Amino acid sequence: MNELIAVMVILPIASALFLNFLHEKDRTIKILAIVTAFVLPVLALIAPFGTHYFGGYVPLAQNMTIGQDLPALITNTQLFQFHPGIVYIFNSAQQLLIFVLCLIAFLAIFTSLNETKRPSGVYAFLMFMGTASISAILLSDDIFNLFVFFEIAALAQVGIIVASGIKNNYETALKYTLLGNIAGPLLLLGIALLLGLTGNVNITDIIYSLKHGLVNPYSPAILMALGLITFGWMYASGLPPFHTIKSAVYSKALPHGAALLQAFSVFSMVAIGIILLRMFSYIPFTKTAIIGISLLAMVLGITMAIVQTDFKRMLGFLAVGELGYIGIGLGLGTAFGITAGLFQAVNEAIITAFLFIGFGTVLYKTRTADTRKLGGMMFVNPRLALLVLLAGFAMAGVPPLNAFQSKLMLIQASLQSGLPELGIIMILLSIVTFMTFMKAFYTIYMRPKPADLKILDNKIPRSTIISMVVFLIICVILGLFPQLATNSLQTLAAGLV
Amino acid sequence: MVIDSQLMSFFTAGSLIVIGIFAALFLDNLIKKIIGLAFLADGVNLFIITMGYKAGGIVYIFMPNMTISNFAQNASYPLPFALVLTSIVIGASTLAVMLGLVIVLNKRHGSLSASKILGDKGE
Amino acid sequence: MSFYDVIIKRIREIQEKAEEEEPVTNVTASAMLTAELTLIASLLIAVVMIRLIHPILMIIMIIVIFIIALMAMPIMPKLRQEQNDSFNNMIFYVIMALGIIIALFYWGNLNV
Amino acid sequence: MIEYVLMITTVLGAIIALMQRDLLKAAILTGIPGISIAFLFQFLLAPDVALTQAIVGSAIVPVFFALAVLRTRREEETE
Repeated sequence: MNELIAVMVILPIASALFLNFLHEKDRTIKILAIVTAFVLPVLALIAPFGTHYFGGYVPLAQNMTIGQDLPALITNTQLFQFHPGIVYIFNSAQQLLIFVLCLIAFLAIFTSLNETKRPSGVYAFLMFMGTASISAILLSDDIFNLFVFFEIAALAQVGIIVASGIKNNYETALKYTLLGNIAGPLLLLGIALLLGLTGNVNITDIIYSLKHGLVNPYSPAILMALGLITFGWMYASGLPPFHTIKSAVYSKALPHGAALLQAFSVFSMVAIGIILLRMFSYIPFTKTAIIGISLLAMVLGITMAIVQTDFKRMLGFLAVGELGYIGIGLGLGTAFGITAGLFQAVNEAIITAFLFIGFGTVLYKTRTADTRKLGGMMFVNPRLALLVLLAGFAMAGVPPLNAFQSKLMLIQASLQSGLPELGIIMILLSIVTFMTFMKAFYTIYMRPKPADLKILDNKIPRSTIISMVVFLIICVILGLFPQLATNSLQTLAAGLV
Repeated sequence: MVIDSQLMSFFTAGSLIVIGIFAALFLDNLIKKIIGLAFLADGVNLFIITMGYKAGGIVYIFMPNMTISNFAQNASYPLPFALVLTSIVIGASTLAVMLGLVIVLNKRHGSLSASKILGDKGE
Repeated sequence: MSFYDVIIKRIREIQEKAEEEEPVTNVTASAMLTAELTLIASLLIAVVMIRLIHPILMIIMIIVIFIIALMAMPIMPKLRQEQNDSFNNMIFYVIMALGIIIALFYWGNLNV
Repeated sequence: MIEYVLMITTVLGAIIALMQRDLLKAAILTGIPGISIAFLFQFLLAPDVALTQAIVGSAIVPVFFALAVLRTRREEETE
């Protein structure tokens, strides 16, 4: 019994509802939102590891008061071991992932409260709701609970796009919801097939049934379920063919919103990817499919990023492209490879949030995202330019920063698994990523300022700069001491092989 | 193969899913697309309910005059039904969101055609 | 006519067909060129992984894909046009992907 | 026997609703598959789900669609 695990999901939902309740009381909302957002990552750090059974429904085998008088019909079968209620599992890997997610949420909320003029309204509500649902997806050991929070997360993301007020955001929001309403029911159909075959929605129990021959592990319905869950996974994380809509979604949100949205995609990709590996790693085709989809995501995302003229769209495509690295780590299927993929996920979430907020300052100063109309921003604020440049270095994998460590691990893992081609493609695409970033950086910051570019006189809020510095510090710390992250990820990765 | 009502119910669910995907893919009107998606969700719900059905069984409500073993052998499987209740509510709420977006977009563009509103100009 | 000129010409042709008002600048052309080369290079390297199935199949596939890539050059402008923001395009590819995934998982596993 | 009739009404109702040119009619006709599915749930031994589906599928969803149609436009556009 561990109540703090449930609090990690309940607290953001409760604070989201409460903030909505306090409409128009700007000062109170500001303080309350920052305090709750600050508590969330701390909570992830202090909560003890363990399992939380919702409503106290432990398996019958552990429940001595009910368990002892039951007939042999139940005690001699697996019913005695199965989990009757929703179960949340919290271990070192979940701790790190939720800590990073909540930290990004905290910095995004912190930035947004100072950049938007009116803190009251639905924006903070949606951010908290999204954070809660992604935390639940990471924690949940119950596949239907995962589906429910998958839908809530999709609605929260739509809300964040609608609340941004950028031109054409409603169109993108409608496209995203329509596609989500195809992917969501089909994911549910996949879950239903698993439920129909094994009679269970608890992932541990489904794995037990598959591994111990209670059901035929190669039955067509299982393969169909695997395909459908993979499809839902592609929607949640924005892998092809959803890469166009996902990058449009990032570009139609405000910079802090986009930072949080890409963290949502990264972590739901990790969570559902881990579940796919846990359940179906005995089917060899699963890993091949994950590697194939990831390769497609990398190549399409990064090549599309180069040819964009809108820098937010470019960042969106880069974020999709970087997802491919995580997928390759997961798809290699070795403990080292999965650790590398999860580490890359942590790094990517941080770096892309850093980049979105960093380039967001350009938007804040000039109100345009078109690289053809921008230039000369270096002289407006050289220190900010330096921070953005460092973020770009981090993304490309320049040594003292964190992505270097994870990309190096990924390349080593691909060599160890006997697939050096993947390593070569990863190096190639890293170089192209860096080139893409430098192209944008050059046109925005270093090129002489176009005559018709108006730079607004509003000062960049201090909270934005603080957030960027915090991101930079994390990048450096993880770059110098990668063991901090990999040690906590290793147990999970070793359990998946 | 014996054609029983459970199998036919699976086919009904399958055809609703196919009709839904067809509507979302080929009909141009946004309201019709959303109607199609509602049918898709209905089809999946029907599929799940059909899975819990037991031919010749009884409703999964424990009445005072039943014995436990009789109930355990004859009752339909209640877990899918609990899931569908949640899924129906989720479907209705996402439907409301989509229709709200459609109303706003119609006010802006004066049209309901997907190729006109959701065309290629989002950059 | 050098390779660079060919690329510029094709980009201009495709843009005229799409009625885009963007001028073809040096930056756009070099970006297209990089994307093109990246795409073909990573495609060819990825195809090398077929060696795990059969080495001769790999050689044949590499040759075939190389020839197709040379014939279809430049691929990137067309690919960019395919991946636009039109909803009809998106949903078409989504349903296609669904079909491919289900077919691959279903038959790929039963028969291998 | 009656369940087969319900299955046929479900599928036919769905097709007919999508074939209407008048969007208000289409919106109201979505209630037919909704209510048929609710009765079908009753036959499939799920009375509580049937109750929910009867309210959501035959009343709330068609009303949502009808409200959306009334706030937008009634006729489907022809090119």
